[in-house]
Amino acid sequence: MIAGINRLGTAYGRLIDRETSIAFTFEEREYSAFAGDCIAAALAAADQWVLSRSFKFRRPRGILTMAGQDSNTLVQVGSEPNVLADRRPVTPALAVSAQNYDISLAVDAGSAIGLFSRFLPVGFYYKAFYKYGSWKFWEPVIRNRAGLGRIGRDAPHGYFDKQYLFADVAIVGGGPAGLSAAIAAADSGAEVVLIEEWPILGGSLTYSRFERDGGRSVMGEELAAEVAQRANIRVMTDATCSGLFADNWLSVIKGRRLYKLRAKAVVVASGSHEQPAVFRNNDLPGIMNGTAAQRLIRLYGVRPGRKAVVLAANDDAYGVALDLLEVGTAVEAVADLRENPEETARLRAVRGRGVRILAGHAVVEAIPGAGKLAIIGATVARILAEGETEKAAATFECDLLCMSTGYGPAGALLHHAGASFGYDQAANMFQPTALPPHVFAAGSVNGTYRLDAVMIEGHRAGWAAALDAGFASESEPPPVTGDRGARGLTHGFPIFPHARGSDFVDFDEDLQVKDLVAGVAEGYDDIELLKRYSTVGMGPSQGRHSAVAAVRLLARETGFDLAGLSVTTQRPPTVPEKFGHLAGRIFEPERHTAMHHRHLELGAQMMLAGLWHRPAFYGAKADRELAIREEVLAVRNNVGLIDVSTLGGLDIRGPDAAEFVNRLYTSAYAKQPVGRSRYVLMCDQTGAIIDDGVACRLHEEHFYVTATTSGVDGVYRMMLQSNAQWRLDVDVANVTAAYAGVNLAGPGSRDVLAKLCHDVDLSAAAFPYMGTRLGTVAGIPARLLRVGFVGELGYEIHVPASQGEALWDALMEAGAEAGIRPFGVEAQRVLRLEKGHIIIGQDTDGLTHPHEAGMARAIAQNKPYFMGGRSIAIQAARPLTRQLVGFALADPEGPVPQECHLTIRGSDIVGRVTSAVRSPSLGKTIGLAYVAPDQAKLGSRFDIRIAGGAIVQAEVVPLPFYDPDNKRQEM
Amino acid sequence: MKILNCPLNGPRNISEFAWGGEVKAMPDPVRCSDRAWADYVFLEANTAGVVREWWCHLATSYWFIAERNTVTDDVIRTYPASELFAERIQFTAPDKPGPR
Amino acid sequence: MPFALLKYGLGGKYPARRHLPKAKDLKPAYDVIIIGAGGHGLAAAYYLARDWGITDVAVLDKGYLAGGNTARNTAIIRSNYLTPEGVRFYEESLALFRNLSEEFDYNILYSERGHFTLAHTDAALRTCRWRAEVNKHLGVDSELIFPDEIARLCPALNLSEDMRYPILGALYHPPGAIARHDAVAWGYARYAADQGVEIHCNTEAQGFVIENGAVTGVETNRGRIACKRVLQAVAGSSSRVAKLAGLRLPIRTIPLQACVSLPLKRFLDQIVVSGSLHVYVSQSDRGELVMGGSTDPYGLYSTRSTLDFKEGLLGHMLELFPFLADVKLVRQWAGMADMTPDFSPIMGVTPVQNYYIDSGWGTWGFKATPVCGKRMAEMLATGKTPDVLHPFRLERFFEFDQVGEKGAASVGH
Amino acid sequence: MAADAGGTGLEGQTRLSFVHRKLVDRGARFGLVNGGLIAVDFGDEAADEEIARQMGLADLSPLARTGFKGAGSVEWLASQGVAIGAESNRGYRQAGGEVALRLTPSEVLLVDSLLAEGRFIARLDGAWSWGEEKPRRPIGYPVPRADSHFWFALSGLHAVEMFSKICGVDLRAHRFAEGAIAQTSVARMSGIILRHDFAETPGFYLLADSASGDYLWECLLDAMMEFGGRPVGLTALQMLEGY
Repeated sequence: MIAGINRLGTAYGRLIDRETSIAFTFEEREYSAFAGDCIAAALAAADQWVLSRSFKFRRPRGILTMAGQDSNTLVQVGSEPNVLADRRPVTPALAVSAQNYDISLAVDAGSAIGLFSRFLPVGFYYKAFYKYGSWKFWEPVIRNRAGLGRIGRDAPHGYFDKQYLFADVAIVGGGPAGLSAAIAAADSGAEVVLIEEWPILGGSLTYSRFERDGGRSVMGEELAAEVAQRANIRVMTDATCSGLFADNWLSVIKGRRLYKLRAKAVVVASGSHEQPAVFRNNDLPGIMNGTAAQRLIRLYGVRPGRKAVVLAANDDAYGVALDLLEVGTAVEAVADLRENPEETARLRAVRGRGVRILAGHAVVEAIPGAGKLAIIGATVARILAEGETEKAAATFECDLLCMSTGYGPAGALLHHAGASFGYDQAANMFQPTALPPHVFAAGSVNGTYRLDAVMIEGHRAGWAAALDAGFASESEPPPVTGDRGARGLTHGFPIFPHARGSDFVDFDEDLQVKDLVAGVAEGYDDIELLKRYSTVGMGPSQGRHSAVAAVRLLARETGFDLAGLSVTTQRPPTVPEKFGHLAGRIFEPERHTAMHHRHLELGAQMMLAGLWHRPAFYGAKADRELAIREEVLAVRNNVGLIDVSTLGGLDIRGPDAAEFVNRLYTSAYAKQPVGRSRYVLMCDQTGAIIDDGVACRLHEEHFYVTATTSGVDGVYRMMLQSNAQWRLDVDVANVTAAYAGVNLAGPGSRDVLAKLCHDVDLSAAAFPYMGTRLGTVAGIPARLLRVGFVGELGYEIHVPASQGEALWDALMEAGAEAGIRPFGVEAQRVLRLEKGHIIIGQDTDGLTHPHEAGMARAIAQNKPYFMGGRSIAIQAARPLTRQLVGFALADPEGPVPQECHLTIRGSDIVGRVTSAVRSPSLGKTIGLAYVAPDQAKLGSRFDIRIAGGAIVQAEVVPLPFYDPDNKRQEM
Repeated sequence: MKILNCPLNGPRNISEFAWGGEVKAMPDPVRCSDRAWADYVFLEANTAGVVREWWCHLATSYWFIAERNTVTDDVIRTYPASELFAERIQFTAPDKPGPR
Repeated sequence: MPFALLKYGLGGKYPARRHLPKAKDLKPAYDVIIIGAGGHGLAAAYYLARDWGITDVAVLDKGYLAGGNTARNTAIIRSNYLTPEGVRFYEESLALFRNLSEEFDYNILYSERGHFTLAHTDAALRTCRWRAEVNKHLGVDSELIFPDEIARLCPALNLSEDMRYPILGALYHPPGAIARHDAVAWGYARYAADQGVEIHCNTEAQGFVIENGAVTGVETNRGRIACKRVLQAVAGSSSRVAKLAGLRLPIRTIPLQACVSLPLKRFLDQIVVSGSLHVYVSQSDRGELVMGGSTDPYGLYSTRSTLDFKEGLLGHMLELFPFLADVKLVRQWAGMADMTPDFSPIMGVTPVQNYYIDSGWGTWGFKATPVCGKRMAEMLATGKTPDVLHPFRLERFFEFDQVGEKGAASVGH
Repeated sequence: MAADAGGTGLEGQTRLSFVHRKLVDRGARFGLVNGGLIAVDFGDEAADEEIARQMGLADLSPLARTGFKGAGSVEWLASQGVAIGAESNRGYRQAGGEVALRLTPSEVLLVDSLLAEGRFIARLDGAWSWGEEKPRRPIGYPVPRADSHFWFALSGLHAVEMFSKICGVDLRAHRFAEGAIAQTSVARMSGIILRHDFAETPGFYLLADSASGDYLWECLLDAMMEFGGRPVGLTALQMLEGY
């Protein structure tokens, strides 16, 4: 086990618990960490600085930000790819490995490509690999090198879920600004949710150096304590706000849960990102932001190096130097990009420790150790002009190079919300210039850096947010006055291009200065174009560290004024989100009929119909064809029972009920007698068929209308929308789920029903075909319909859903001696086809109008209006282009066409088969198909191309195929 | 997630609603020209700016009207359909049988 | 290493040449003005120059080059449509795509992956067979395949029967491909510019000069320009621009969102589309999963992102690929789609003389870029409607003669 | 009166819950209450009650309920002695413990009290008829709520937080007090949520598509897992109410 040789004394490392050691592995070697360590910190403590290799050139990479803001630390953890090693806590037996290398992390064959980097210019893949179709060869080569982490098909799907949260004021960021805002908002009486991505509150106060009143982190603890005292502040630590969406809808990730937080007002106090400088080999392990070194020291108690050089452009750099000295890291030199740095207390203190301070100097090159696995020195030279230095240079030995040359706002959430940003020439930073309503910003994200100003601004933002959310408080806190501390923090051009390159602007994408220069020269001189062409900012860190540098280079190359330019829009999420978080529990509603469990008990094979589960047929999968055939014959020759509960049911009641039905369906219903049913056909306003069913008139003012299983919800909604305009005196109720329904069908159905129904005269005379009655079946109140979908004597029986199973049991029992047989959707499809009935959506498509479908008879003339009527009339007046016909195959023994096999004439497609089956009742192959109008007359023949391309000939025959004069259903 | 203020149910996430498209005036289905009818059936103003459109609260199947800016997605106002459609609409039969 | 790269590497200071032209001043008049410097507009300019020698052309765009839907789409290319009209049209597009890299001397990274349209219901299965039969009839490589075959060709898919919506089959279309969408537009722009076509970005059309029924000029934020012919190719803004010419269109503008994951090692070669689950996904050469779904639930002229889009999409992604739960999404974005009633585009003449329209692309304009550019160029040059475009005329809606592509569009990729 | 569920004895023509099989699987003991077969407990009334105080899910589907909608409904119900306030999306407790849920200005859903006598509901169902007079006086129309919607009760200190995992409406007591109704989406299904405390114990009624009962039952159990929630019987709720 490798121990933490770089671990500091107990005065450091506020996140770690030295009482609890945890063993984990990296690259199959065992390491020990303390509870609270992140992977990168534990490895750094053990002097393991290289974490992974880069995307394009496979260069070794290590800690850059220590804040999960860069892609250098992406590692593989077990089956999970692309984990941020500088944020993921170490847990027992964690198996960590580096990413993106071929042989070993230390020696990578692939990295040789770095030597050829001059041959891989920006957009190189556009410039080659395609001649004579060679891309087919090169693409796999490139694809196999690309990508970062690995995913295996055996990777587990853990338990993720979601929760809704509500707040008057949401505050993102638990640093001095956010804490001040939370206190102010809470004191106005608002319910506050405070979101902090780190395990502890305090933000920069937890690691950075603030000499204010002698203390450094005390202030953070004081603020945190004040927050804790307030009952109306909910603090969420270890929680990351990944997006800010319309109407202040925030996505917050904590653990395995995605919170969806709705806030009336939001304060964004997300702070800033320290920006690296650009020089040769600026990506070597051992080169990190000053704040990264400070986090290592203060949060994890890890010494970031033994000998350091500090690259400075602000006073914070001297704070870093002092911190390094404090923990025994020798500071060889401070190279300060500024010609005359201000003589601050810190600078004097650093000089006082005998550190060489080279004003007006830059680091022009970092000297790599063996295999570029570490930095062994830094070459420093005097600055001549922007981005240019003297030839003469001094090299300092070091294993650590800290960069403190400037900051940029962590403004992603403000971007999501639609804030605009502009370049502040005085501060050399992009800063928010306009915020959307109900969104506030405070602290360094808003360009305010001086601690006391930050807290004043935070306090005021919290107060203003509460006010915006409707919580007034007596006293208006003062705005920030005077210096906000943004000036003199950020250098205007911390970029020192090197003739030999490796001066990386974008670490994710291995982009060097020359790549961006070339991109601009090639004409991609809009920042968006440059981004897309060079891919700058498109990597895992989404340009947090490269966007501003890219704009600076663009401005220099084009001569455009920086003030006129913008950084590319930052889109959600602010940090990568797991698919599992976004998916959560995956709610997929499903519907069961009252008889569902009986079907399962009877061995039904279930199929989906919209959200419903329906029996396709009863019996083993293997016996499908036989089962369907026997179910069909049972209905034809005896009696069968099918669950039709999923059919839509709509109660339309009121004085205008008949008028309403008239306007929605194509036929005429005004004169329909009570106790009778009629077929209904519905078309949309374009004249296309969209639904059908039957309308039973149960009362002068009451129609019970059925609709298709998948259509009913849309039909219901459309009915309500129609009447919201028509204002007819009618009420519509969707009672689909309230009624369980069965169709008791077959010559034996009357006898079976007679055993259970004693209050309705079932004789053909008293209760004829298309009649409808109210009665009781097995003591259950029922709506009885004589309908003919399957073409036999039959009764649809609709009863309250809570008694559906009882009805089913009673009918099965009553039918037992007659040999009743349950049948499924497949048999019903065959039965209805034998009767020539169409199924909407199968025998019609999105454009079929009634005349094409041979439904002209269902169109009433002279109705003042019905939906789609005018469009149907217009189409009726035009020549038909296709017609749906019934057909039989000339060869009764030949292969059966399948649904959607084409009807062909010469080289033309004239239509398709919509339904076809070898009819058990007729012993021949029948079906429905669209053909050319001139092929539609009885007896004419047409060709169908079946599976394998063979052509079979079909003859147009009259419908229905079975029982042409409908005697059986009218028995 | 946008919030839409349902006149019946109050402010709710917009995922609770279905969009019904722009409110269109139907021409006289019997007497208008074929072209005018096709225009009504197929064409859209598709305005970039404030539009008047149908929305349905799914849990209650309640239809209402919203005035919304289709560029900013700001909802200006929502109100019951009865504000626009106060009167019973009556259709009159064709002058002579069948469509011309 | 290919010679081209040696040339770059040894050639010292590159680039060998500038790809995209420098901004110029507007001329007072052009023969043809194309509104919209996206893939379609630039392609039309390219073919006007290449096939018809018409180079007195200005392509105007209110933003940056190819910054609209060209920059936002997910770059899927296929011809497995439902209607014969659609199939013929997109098949011609594929043929053109295949040669673009050589033609441009610029790699568009055209990559044939095989395209799977999954069916989870027997209705979807029927539509897949219908498309397969129509495709095969017209010589397009498509086949209806079933789970055992799917498992063999795309082992990453979850073919379990316990799935809420089990996979019953798929329409398999081997030629289905992806390409670098930006490169396609840049390639067209580069050649067109070489031929003298002018590309003016940040130049917004704000009105049209129409004299006795014919367009004669364009009002822009940089002043008025006269012209003989105008082509509008502004997917996402079609109704807005058409309105400037006094036109109404059968279009609703609805956002279409997409997202990408962090780069992963290669594991998915195919393009997978599920209509019922509203998912489409492919893995880019960079290793990112590029994912999208159906259009937003309501109309909007905005490219804002939503959380609910991601929630729905990834929920369904994990049904298809349960092992991706720990994979991470890194960026989402949106484009604006022109949705038509029949899910087919609208191309050709308009009631305004010499004013041509290229619109209504719904969710699949990118895959039509070459053929649309080529044929619209032909129409501009000859004034005649090419047969392949005739079915897509605006007038079809007044003739109740729609081109029903809905069946191929439950999720349009 | 507990009875074996799977057996045939009690079903006959009695009303079955839409989640009957789920109750059986969970070891419910059933009773015949007002013509319906209902889970009275899950083996131990006292244990049920303790759970119900923390996080309980009870199925009340077989109990009586009905609904009326359309012009004149509210006025007619008032004439039948039902106390209904002017505000929609509110539940109004009746003297007998029944609740009238006013869903819209012209739609009311009525649910029985936990005593489950059913008389109140039965009287209303019996009272409505088309009548003979012409033109009819508007009195609304009955809707079969006992069958269109299942009826679950959720009780206990964790009920609000459990809901916040599957429902986007803020149901916290200070935003959603006793009697408040939300017709909204629950686990991507449309449902009716009524805040209905059981004496001091926070509680809700949830009514939604009866055909989706099996589905939502599992969603709720999944969401209440972290709170140690489980199904409880009618008796536990009656004990909470102090019946």
